Amino acid sequence: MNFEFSSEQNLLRDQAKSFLADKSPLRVARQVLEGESSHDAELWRSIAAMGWTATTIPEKYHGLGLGQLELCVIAEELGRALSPVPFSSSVYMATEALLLGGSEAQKEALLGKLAQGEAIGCMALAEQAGSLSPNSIQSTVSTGKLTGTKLMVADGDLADFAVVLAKSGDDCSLYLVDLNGDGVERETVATMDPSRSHARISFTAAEADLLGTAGDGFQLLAGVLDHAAVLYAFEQVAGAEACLDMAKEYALQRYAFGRPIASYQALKHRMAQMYVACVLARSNCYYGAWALSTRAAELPVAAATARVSATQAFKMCAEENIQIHGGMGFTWEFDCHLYYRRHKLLAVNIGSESFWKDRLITRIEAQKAAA
Amino acid sequence: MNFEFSSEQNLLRDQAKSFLADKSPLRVARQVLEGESSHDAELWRSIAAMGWTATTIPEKYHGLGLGQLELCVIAEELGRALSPVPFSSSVYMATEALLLGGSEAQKEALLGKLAQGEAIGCMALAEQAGSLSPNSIQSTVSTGKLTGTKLMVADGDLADFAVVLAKSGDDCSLYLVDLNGDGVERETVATMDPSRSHARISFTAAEADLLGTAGDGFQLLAGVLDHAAVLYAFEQVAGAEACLDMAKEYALQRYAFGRPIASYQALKHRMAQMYVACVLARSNCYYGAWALSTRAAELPVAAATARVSATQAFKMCAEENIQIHGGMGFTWEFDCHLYYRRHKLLAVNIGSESFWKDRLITRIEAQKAAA
Amino acid sequence: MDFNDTQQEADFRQEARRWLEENAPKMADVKATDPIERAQAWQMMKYQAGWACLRWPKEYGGRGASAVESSIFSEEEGRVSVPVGAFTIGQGMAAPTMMQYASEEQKKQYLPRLASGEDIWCQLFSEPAGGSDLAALTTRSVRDGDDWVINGQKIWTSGAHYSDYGIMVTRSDPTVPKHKGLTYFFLDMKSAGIEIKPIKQISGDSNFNEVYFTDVRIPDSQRLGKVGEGWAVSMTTLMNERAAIAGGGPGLLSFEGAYALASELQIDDAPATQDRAVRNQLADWYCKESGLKYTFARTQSALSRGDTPGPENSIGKLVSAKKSQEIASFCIDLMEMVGASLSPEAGPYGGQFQNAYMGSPGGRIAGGSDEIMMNIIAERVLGLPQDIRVDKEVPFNEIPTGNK
Amino acid sequence: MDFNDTQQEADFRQEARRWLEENAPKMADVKATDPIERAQAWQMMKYQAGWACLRWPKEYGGRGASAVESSIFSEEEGRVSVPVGAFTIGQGMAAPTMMQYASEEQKKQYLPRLASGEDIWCQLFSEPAGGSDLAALTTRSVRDGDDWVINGQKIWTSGAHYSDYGIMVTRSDPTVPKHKGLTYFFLDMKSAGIEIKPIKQISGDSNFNEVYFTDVRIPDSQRLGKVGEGWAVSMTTLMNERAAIAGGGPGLLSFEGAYALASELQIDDAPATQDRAVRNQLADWYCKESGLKYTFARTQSALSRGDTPGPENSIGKLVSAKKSQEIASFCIDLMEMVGASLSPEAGPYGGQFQNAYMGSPGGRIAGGSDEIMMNIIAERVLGLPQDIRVDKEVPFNEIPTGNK
Repeated sequence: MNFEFSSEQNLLRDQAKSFLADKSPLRVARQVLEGESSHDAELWRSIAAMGWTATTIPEKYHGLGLGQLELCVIAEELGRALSPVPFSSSVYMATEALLLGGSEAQKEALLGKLAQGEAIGCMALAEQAGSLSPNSIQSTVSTGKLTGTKLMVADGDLADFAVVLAKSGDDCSLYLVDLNGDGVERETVATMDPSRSHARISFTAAEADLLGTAGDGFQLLAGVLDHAAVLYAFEQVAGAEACLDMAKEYALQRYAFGRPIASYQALKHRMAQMYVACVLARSNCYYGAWALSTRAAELPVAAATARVSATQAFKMCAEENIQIHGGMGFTWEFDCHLYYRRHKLLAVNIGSESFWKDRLITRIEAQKAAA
Repeated sequence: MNFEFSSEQNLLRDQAKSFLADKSPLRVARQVLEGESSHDAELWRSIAAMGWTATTIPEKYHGLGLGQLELCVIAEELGRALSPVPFSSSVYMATEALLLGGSEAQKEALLGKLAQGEAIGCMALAEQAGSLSPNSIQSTVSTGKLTGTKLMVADGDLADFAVVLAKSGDDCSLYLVDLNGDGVERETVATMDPSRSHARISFTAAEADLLGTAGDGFQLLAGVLDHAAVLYAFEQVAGAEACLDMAKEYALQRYAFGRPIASYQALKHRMAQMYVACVLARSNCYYGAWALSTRAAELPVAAATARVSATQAFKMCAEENIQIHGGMGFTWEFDCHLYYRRHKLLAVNIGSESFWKDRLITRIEAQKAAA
Repeated sequence: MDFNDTQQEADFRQEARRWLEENAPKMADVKATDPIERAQAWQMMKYQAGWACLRWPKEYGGRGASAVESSIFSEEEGRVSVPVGAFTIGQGMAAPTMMQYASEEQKKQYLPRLASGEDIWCQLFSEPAGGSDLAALTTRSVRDGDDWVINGQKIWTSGAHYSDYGIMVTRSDPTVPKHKGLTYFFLDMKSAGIEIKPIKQISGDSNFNEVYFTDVRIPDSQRLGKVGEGWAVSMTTLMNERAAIAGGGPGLLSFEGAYALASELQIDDAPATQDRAVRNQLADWYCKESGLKYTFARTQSALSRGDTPGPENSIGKLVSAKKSQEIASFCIDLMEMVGASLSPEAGPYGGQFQNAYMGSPGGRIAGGSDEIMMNIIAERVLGLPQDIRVDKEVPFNEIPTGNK
Repeated sequence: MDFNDTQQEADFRQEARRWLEENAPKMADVKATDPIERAQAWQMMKYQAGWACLRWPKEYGGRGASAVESSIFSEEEGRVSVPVGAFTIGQGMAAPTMMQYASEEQKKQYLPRLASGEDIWCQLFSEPAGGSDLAALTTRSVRDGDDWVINGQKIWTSGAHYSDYGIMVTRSDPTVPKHKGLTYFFLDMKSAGIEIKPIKQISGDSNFNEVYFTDVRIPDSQRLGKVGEGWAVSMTTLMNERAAIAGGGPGLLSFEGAYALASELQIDDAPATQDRAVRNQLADWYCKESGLKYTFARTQSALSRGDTPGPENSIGKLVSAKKSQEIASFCIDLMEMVGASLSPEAGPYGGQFQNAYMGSPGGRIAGGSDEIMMNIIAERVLGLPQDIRVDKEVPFNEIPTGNK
């Protein structure tokens, strides 16, 4: 039994932590939040230079060929730092989509650039509010040309290509689309968390290259989302812990009625519950990481479990962190809102807690049926 | 605006309170709980002598012809006292079923006896665990004879007649059945709250007299349950308040670490939340009472609202009352468990919180559709 | 038990309604566009017709009406479209304090102008290190001849930049126990030495200010209550803080708002309102709102009977604030992958629930945090003991304050 | 990151499994029917083969094994059907205290008999007025020659009536502050003057006792630790209280139990497992159980590395106890109108969830209430300050105790 990260992985964590403490303190997220830029381009270059974008890409495609556990370690630290970079879109999802479904030619063409951080990929999925289903997809590909509009594409305004969910006849498939090509219009949209950029993208007869097997779009997407779910969960649990730390520090130094507010039972018990939520979520994340790294049959269950648990923990901790800070907590000047915004962004943009809960039960049922 | 009980009704409340303090202190409920008898027959006779069983029965049927508000007042005090009598079955439900659906002959035959407490009625509905629906009903009536088995019939072992939900062909209807007649076998069943008696009743070609219109069973039942829901809610809110009072008294006199445990914020805030739940539930009960007494079109919504709110309040207060009592709270000797048992009994035996929540939304939707 | 007025109430309601229906439309003729000016114009109309500050004595600009009449007028006023706001603190908190502590001359001078809306007042109580512990304030007042000289900082002051006057509590003696060294004043907000800075909230709005005092002079004649008895005067002010039971009516963050959204969105290709989990959650909020609504009705009945409603009113804010945050969060979740968008094209009510979610933490803190509300219920309603207080008998300047 | 044993661990597991598979079936030959006697028989088998109390030194009846080996053996033992129980307090709490405080002679005398299961021990700490405040105990010990004379009452003692020995903390000096006047002993439970009364719980079961002491004599040689230092000794005992992380495995009050029930019941003529509200709730419990399971795995990894797991273990009981109550309540609700029946005919698992609901409040209180668990997490894990203590410096007999 060795249900923890190895010493090499922990070393990587220490490196990541000190790298991000230097290059991505919270004010970097705040600068993007308050400014006009879609991300911190310099930070992105440094991250690529560290090789993080190449982590899970096989060496034959000029990647590092490391395991998923290394990626989990990086995800956790990026989540804690709220780093304003397109890492999740490009690495957790676009890269994984190519690894799972890409043809040799597609891999050759893109993985090397993704590894170097030279190309940025993104996912273009939803077209309307509500749950994602074949019926909700209006975008169509016909004779290799995509037409349709995608909403809330994370990093869509800075990405080089998108993995797009679209229909051809009644079939839903994923397609690779060059976002710098013809027939692509993008517009940055306002979101709850401007430290991470999102776009509306309209495609008008844009070149679309089928990824994976025709008609398997939702199935391939499920694989990508499972992968992303575990990595998002690491970002979320680190965010949750950062909130608990902030709340604790503040409560220890803030006095009311002659004693630190941290000595009041209402706040102590609140923080104890935040801690419990963080521990449960972290342990479920490790389960997800293990499943991811071993491509275990339990992955679909483990990913959903980690995702639900981490979403719950981050929600509780981000909301209660503000509450524990009192009036100061809802000022722009304090950092509480950076995590509050990020928690809600992460809570929805690969599907809500309720969506993943339903998915979890569906998968447990599939396991039971198979057993 | 006069959203409160009148001074006459409050006088009735004071009378009821002092009557029950005398005749039905908690040890009376405990005696039935710990003993063999199905109810306190002497208490039942005294209650009938007070005229409570006759409250809403019109004078022409030898009742008092008082309003529903008077019945609400009585329900509240019976709920607080946990009185071990078949009042809810006989008065809230069987009497109401007759008033709503009974023919003149049926009313003549039974209402006078019900008013005097000479006859006790009950409802025989469920045949299996899970939600009540036409599909869940196997009991059938053919040529006036009922065959089937009903579970968890409240007061079924002591009642004189039952209002039975059964099928004739595909139609569900309510029937009046004499429980002392032929073809009726009853067996007292063990329940979580033995201070209120329940029976399993098997009917074998027992005489069954149609109540209301054939095929309207579920609709008539809905009316009876709405009526019962408001009165149950009064019992529940009074139970909840009794738990809060017990918890408060105990916490004020019990010391830990040199101070009353009532001074610890964790318990103070818990009790504040119990109080909030009680206030919300009580206000919703008043809304239900108003709707009941004026036979307002809002009754279906108001009844469900009162029921949900009161179920929530009683659950929280009964559970947390034990928790606040600590070790003493889960001893047989303390009275906490009397309310804990009763809360769970009342929470399910006219349908669960979740059932009533769904019904509430259905009814709000009907209102919206009608508007 | 009924929702109907007594005959007397009905007559009053009739009269109020008639006046409102005749006069509210006149607001269309008011040229001003600034919301404060429009509110002032409407307030002046009411004042001139005897419908302002109904419960105040007539000589101070009121009508000498009963609590129930006042509440009937508010209800009726709520039915017509007129600009409100800006007067809550002045009329609701400053005025009752003035009535109790100011000289007759001052009352005659200031109260009618408060009633007419000519003057707007703000409240200067909270301080950065204070929070829930109001009496921990450190803004100093030092007597100098006929004046007091004020130095320090207040925070969370709504409307400081457009207010004419302020009510303020200060520390006149830091060497005696906390609650004994306070002195209370009212002051001209245009006095020299006052600097006002808006506070940006996480929602991006700025509804509050920081107010800095540097050698600001207040004449001793503007002191309310005795020197060192400012705490008692503050309590008068705060007792009048409207412990409003937010009814959770047809607004966005209500059952209706959430139901409307859910009926426009799909879960697994069916309307979200058919989803049992959604229905369960909606029912929960409906019951809470209904409970608050009828608690309010019970309070009104008590008023009608002449009783004073007690601190049980504090349940309103406690329940509503948390519910609002839950509804906002839930509705964003219903929008799924586009839920974080502020853009209208991303779905019904684009951005509204999202902005409301950013505003909602404020509701759980401003005007008494959830925790303070629960303390109030526990102590004042249920009669449970106060927590242990280590700061009660100690000289104020010896109370531990940590680093900040 | 993997779930596999190291080679050494795998070898040990293999050896343990082989012994268990050979020996567990021999329990079929044991004639005794009393569960305690059966547990003793199995314990003796383990003892004789060197598989009892694995981490204890060999000279006291153990095996001198590592924490991880001990945990592997427990896991393997969990896979075979053998009687357990009755030894938790003796082996888990009394023995470590004896090892630290008893004389060498006493250790040689008592520990092997604890390891073999011949002797059963109980713990006499809690008192009626104590509750969470263990040190408030009032059972008096008075020195009399070579003995101490004990008078008072203990409560919540599991197994008092079948125990041979007990560990006990008493108040030897009520005139000094609370924690300073305690003295700790072990004693023969058959001593004269001990009266044992079972406590009936709300579930109807009697798992605990009240134990009354009237002039019970204990030789001073059975004192553990110095006079007045009983608190420190108690801490040793309690540190060893198994802060077990209840994994919420395949039991009744678990995701699996609730899922199984839901799949047999209908809501609106469809299996309850298709109801989204039910699914949401089930998923929540699954995630909690999974979280506890893998927290346990992380703890095991720490053990495996040689680290001592910290107080973060206390999350297990806190999460499981509340979850158990919720599951029981929820499942009863799923049964709808027949939910309160204890009869098997009323539905699947007839009566089981109902009885479990009656037992569940105990889980939130026994072994440290929810509130104490949260205090422990807040103070020992997060490092937040203790609440204000008014009872620390005061002589014990001057601490306020209210009416009881």
